[in-house]
Amino acid sequence: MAVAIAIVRTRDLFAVTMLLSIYGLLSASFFVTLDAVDVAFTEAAVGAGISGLLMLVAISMTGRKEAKPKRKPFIALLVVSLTAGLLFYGISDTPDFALADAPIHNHVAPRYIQDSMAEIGIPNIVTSVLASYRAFDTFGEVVVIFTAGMGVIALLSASSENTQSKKAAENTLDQQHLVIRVVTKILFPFILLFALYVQFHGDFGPGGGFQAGVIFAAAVILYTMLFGLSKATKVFSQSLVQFVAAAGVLLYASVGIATLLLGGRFFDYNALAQTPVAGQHIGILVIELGVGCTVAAVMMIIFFSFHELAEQERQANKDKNRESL
Amino acid sequence: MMGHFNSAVVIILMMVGLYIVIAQGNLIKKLVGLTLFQTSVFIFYISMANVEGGTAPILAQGITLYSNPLPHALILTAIVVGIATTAVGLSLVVRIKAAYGCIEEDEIEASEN
Amino acid sequence: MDTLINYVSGFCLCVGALICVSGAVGVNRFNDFYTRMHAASVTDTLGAVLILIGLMLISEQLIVIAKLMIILLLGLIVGPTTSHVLAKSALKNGLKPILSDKRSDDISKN
Amino acid sequence: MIIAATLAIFAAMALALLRAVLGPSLYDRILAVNMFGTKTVLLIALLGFLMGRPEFLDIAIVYALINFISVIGVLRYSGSNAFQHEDKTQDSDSRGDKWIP
Repeated sequence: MAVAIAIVRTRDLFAVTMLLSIYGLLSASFFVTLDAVDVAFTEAAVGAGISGLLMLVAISMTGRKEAKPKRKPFIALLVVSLTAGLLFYGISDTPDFALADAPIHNHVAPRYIQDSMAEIGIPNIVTSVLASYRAFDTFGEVVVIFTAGMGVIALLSASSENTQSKKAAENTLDQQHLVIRVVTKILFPFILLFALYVQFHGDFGPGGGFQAGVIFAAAVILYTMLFGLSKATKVFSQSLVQFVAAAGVLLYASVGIATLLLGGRFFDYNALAQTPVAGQHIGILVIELGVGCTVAAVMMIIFFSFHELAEQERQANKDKNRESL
Repeated sequence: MMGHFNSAVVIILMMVGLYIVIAQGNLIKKLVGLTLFQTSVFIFYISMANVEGGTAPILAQGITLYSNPLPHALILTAIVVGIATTAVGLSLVVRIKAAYGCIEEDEIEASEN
Repeated sequence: MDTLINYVSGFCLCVGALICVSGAVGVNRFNDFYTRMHAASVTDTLGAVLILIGLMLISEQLIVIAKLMIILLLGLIVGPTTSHVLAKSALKNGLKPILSDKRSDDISKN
Repeated sequence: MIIAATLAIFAAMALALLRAVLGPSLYDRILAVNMFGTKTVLLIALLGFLMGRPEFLDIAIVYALINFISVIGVLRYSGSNAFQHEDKTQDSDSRGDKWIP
């Protein structure tokens, strides 16, 4: 909370980003104390790492200082305090914190907790809710993520016509920092391996496609930051990444189609194999793979677009400085 | 009142986020405010799912009381969707900077007239 | 034997926690970035190692010990590296350490 | 013992937060974030033991990795020209932010 208030006060955007990253770390530890390990996992990877990084790249392109506000924010304060008053009035009707018989715990949750082992056969209930009971919702989320990636491409790639100067321009950290280059080379395969572990261990512990995708993308982002975009795109070329993003969504959808063809309902994995539990296993494995592919690819798309633009900007500034000298 | 302290924290966070979005002119700051608001909603859902004496919803032997898995699944996807939409917002900001040369709301309005 | 292990792990945890707190105090009390950085990085690594060893001693499952080991190795590799890069880029970007008068003249001449 | 260590970590986190909010130069803030990250790793490990389910150390591993990546990212982009440009035109709040080409 103190962090949030500090964010309002600070006008230096860089400091704001740092505070935002601390805020991400804090909220993730908050989720751990509230028993939401899967959520904490995602927040750890997303809130603390990727979102702060993206903000920072954007700030490096748009400038750091914020102008002094000219208007007096009385109206905003009025609106905010009015809303806060109404909400505080509203919470007196909500059930107490951590009450075991609150209405939310009596709706569908008991069924998930009691029957999911028999019906789905995997210990992580969050994964079984995510991938099996509410597979259609998750499909929607994956499509949203895919669309967001496409949106970023549409918005940022229009200006990247002058690409020939880019390759010479790549000013990478690796000439300057030997230590970090060696450490990154050591760590890189382990991060990828850990991402795969998270992907396929998601049935038994915290983890799954979303988290694994973000961690995989984080590893590639680390590599890109240190060795430059041109080296990273040798392996993960723009078209390959875009293809993988689309393939993930299609893989997810094709599971649904397959269940339809095999005589079940959409995303009814029981039809996939002889016994329902085996069918559920196959279905969850495949759609988690689809989710992982899409999330990793979209995160990479977003980061590559931002990185490319930032590098161009940097080069343009450098040229300008040289001319003025 | 002690029973509602989680809601109180959520409301304060939410209002701080709302205040940033309304009162600050800088577009990136507005996105930060939006992220704060978003996180307050996440905390609200997760705190609703918590059960006194319960544990994380991963089945293990000898444990009978678990917290509610449904909000966890919802928020898990919402976080990743949130970062994707934030990225779209940031790229919009970058394009605005390219088109107008600044990212302050007032200056953009001034340059339009 | 069990009580001995418990005592040793408790000792490790306590010392580690103490080191962490002292490092945090140092970060706030020192007046120069490089001394602050010294306080933070050294105590971070040592405190983390001690706390993780303390936890390792009282855990029973092998997988838990293995995971703690991974965290320990990661901490040992990553912590000093980040400190090194941070200090190096700070120096490169012109943040001068506060030195005694004679030395700081030398530095500024270079 | 574990509870005592957890409380100590909380205190250390609060102090690191103070440094991040006050921190005169950019690098002080990065340092504070890095320190906060390592403290969070320890906190998660300790909380796992406190709640009696120490299987969840995966989260702590993710933290250690992501912390590293984000610090490197911050350093990578903070040396960029946009910062230097701004520092020239406006009075910077610290002497540490000037980028020397």
